[in-house]
Amino acid sequence: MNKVVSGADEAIRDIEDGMTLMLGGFGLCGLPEKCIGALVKKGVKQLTCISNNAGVDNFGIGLMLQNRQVKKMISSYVGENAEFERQLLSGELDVELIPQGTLATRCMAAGYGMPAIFTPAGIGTEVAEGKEVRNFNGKDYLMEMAFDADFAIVKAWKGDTLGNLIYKSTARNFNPVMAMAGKITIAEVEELVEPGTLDPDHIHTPGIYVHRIFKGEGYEKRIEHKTVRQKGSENTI
Amino acid sequence: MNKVVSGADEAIRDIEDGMTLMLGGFGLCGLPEKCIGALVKKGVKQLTCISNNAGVDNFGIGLMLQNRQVKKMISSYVGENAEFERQLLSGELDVELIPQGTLATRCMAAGYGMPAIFTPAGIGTEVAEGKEVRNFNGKDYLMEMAFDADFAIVKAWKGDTLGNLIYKSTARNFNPVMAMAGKITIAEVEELVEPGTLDPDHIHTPGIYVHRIFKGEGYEKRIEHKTVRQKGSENTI
Amino acid sequence: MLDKTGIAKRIAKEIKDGYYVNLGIGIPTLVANYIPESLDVILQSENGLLGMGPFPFDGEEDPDLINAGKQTITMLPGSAVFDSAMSFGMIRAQKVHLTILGAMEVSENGDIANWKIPGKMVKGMGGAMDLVASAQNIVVAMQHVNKAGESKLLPKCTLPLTGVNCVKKIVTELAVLDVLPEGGFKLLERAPGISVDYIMKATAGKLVIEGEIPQMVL
Amino acid sequence: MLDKTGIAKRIAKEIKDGYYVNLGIGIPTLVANYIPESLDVILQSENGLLGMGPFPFDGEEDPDLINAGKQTITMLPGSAVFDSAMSFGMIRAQKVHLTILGAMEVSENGDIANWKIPGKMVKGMGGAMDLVASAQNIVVAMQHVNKAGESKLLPKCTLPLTGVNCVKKIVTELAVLDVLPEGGFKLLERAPGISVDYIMKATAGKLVIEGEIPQMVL
Repeated sequence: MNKVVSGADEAIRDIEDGMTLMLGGFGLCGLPEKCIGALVKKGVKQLTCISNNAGVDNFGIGLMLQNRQVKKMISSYVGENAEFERQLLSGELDVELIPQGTLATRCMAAGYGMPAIFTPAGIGTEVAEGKEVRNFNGKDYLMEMAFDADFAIVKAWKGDTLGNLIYKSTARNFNPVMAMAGKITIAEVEELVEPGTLDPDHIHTPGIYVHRIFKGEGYEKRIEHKTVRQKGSENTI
Repeated sequence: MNKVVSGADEAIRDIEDGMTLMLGGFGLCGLPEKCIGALVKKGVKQLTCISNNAGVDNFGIGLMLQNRQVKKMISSYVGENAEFERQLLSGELDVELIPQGTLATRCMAAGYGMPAIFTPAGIGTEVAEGKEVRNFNGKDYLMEMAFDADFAIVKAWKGDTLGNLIYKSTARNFNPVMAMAGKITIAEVEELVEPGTLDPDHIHTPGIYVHRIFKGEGYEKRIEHKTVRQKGSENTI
Repeated sequence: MLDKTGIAKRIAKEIKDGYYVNLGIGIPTLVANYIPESLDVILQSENGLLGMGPFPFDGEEDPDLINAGKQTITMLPGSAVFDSAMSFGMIRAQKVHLTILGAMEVSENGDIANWKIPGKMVKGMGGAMDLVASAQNIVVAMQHVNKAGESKLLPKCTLPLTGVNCVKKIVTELAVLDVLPEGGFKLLERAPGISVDYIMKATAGKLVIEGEIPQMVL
Repeated sequence: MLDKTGIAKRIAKEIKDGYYVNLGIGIPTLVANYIPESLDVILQSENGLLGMGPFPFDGEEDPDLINAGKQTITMLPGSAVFDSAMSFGMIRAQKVHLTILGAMEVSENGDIANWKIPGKMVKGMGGAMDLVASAQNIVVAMQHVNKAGESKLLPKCTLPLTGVNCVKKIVTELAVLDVLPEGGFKLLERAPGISVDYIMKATAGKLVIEGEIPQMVL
């Protein structure tokens, strides 16, 4: 059960031009920083990236966009990225915007071996165009297909050498559902431990879903919108 | 957020004749013992019970069967119960046998607001009779409907007063998916703690799914098949 | 005429004890400041958290703990973290009692448009389409008229829709209105100092006025 | 002719390093005893566990820790627990490399019947229909003939089916056979002391014999 690789470069060694990748994270939170760095270094191109967001100009998937590696983004929200906007308007980049819950559930469907799901999200909107609508119990639902990704790349807090993963706080987000959904799943973790160290009841992603794992060094964990309150402030938000 | 009730009797106070209940547990493991006891005491009848198994003659749902409270069982395996067999053969009891994964996923579908799911389980068998078959990517799937249960009754290890639940070991089984699926969800726990005691990253069932919670006293946790090995034995199983 | 704070204060009155609430970005986020402490209310953040607390004190922010607006936040005791699929699962299954979000336009049959303006860069719908298609109870926080002075409460939305037949209530700088099941905006309350006549002129969709319209109490 | 232990030993040879394996009740459970220690193999129990270990020592059994056969078990280091929906999710998504289960009948096109005998009390299919409909690689452990001496390897199953076109390999007390994609049981190995002729007589379905058939090595 040799899942441990030396680092991001080895983990992504066989990702090739034109492949479809899932990348975990919400905004800049819970991003697989190290694998994104390795993908930029490798320079692999024409990628389709399924990720809730597209990073910012100089962090996250934004780095791959600046390097012109992305052919298509499948996301729910992409609004923080000037280079993204430039490439989209110039026609260099294709984008498919889908509701966030649909994005998450299409990942889960792949991981659960369900070819399609029904969701009310997008009924009566342009998202429904060309899709099958079906009424159950008086309510309309869209049929949406499970994703089909060559690789899923996720970031966890702790992992063991068998691939079991534990996420921290809201850095969990899309990572568990994408981890289930890749034909090959790569996990980068802050702490890599021996089997038996993690409590079996605390595992979020069972190792069966994870094919490669490595410990990333020196996570930057950039904050997109630092918001704080003053001590003694009446308002909480 | 007053979810704490005094005990099983109060928790099930408004369960009425003819209702549909989900009951967690696999075999006798992770069963809501206390609520089953209260249901037997209350004597509510004509119930439809969705549960993976039907208990044994003198424990679990078997107690409700002996008390003639069950009109219909929806289960995947019911083979450990002589009274069950007697009632079934005499026509007193109706049973719907469905594949275990279909059972679990129809619960999850209800909890996830998905009216139907697709599964290959049962294709080409009598389980498929009368159901819609649909081909995706060259493989046939059955469309199966989300369950619709009046109450879900689950057993957890620890819970807090906001309804957050943590299960222990394989006593988890169907409990989390049923907890999500009830119109009203009742949780019985071995330890009931204050909010802030449980690590938010360790919660299996978020409190939003749980409407009533209480601490059960003196769990019997009967073992169905005690299997042990001898020290020094070569065979592990 | 209410300012943003006033709109947030008025919406806070829609929240009842024991509610699970999802707050959108913008004015809805401000609502959290005005929920009475006597109420037990739990905020859901659709990136995967129940029990969202206030912003952290400076220096205590955690990059792994953000809300759906990507702001650093805190967790209250009794919080639970989950993945994005479960988060939208509980939204679709209507476990969230109240959803508060902004809008560009609302139509008199409850359609909402809040994600896309043709000709402008589209940022995406995020979780808005899931929320409006699923929620039992949707309150919209919005300006009654746009910067050009045109009503945003319309017979029919002109912008691409986010969802149909979903908005139940609207709170603007001028008024509180219900969207009637049979169509039409039913005027419930006036903002302090605002006349019914003023609201009529600012409302392009069908406005239903019955009896005396009280002034809001904030 | 093999006994149950012999069948389990032979099936153990189908397991490769790095495999996740689901073992059914009966002979399949015994297979766990014969997996070489040099192989890293993880057992899945469909009630929600990866990393199933041996039975506990007497007095160390935990009522909260059982396998799909409801037997008390242990967990090995690196185990993970999950709910029933995820368990069958990973089965449907073909993350489990090998499924070993028993059967009453197998047909020459790979159909399997193992859950119901008309006229007898039906206990239920448990997880068998999910497993056979989903698994990439299914090995059946069964007796070649029933107690009446009739073959259980048939042109067509007579009992209600559990799944269709799914069995890849069969190990019996007499032989190892592949189910050919185009139909037919291809004889691969003979049990010690069993002749090809004996196997032919015990097999009602189409038997494909090519060249010399080696004797099993256990």
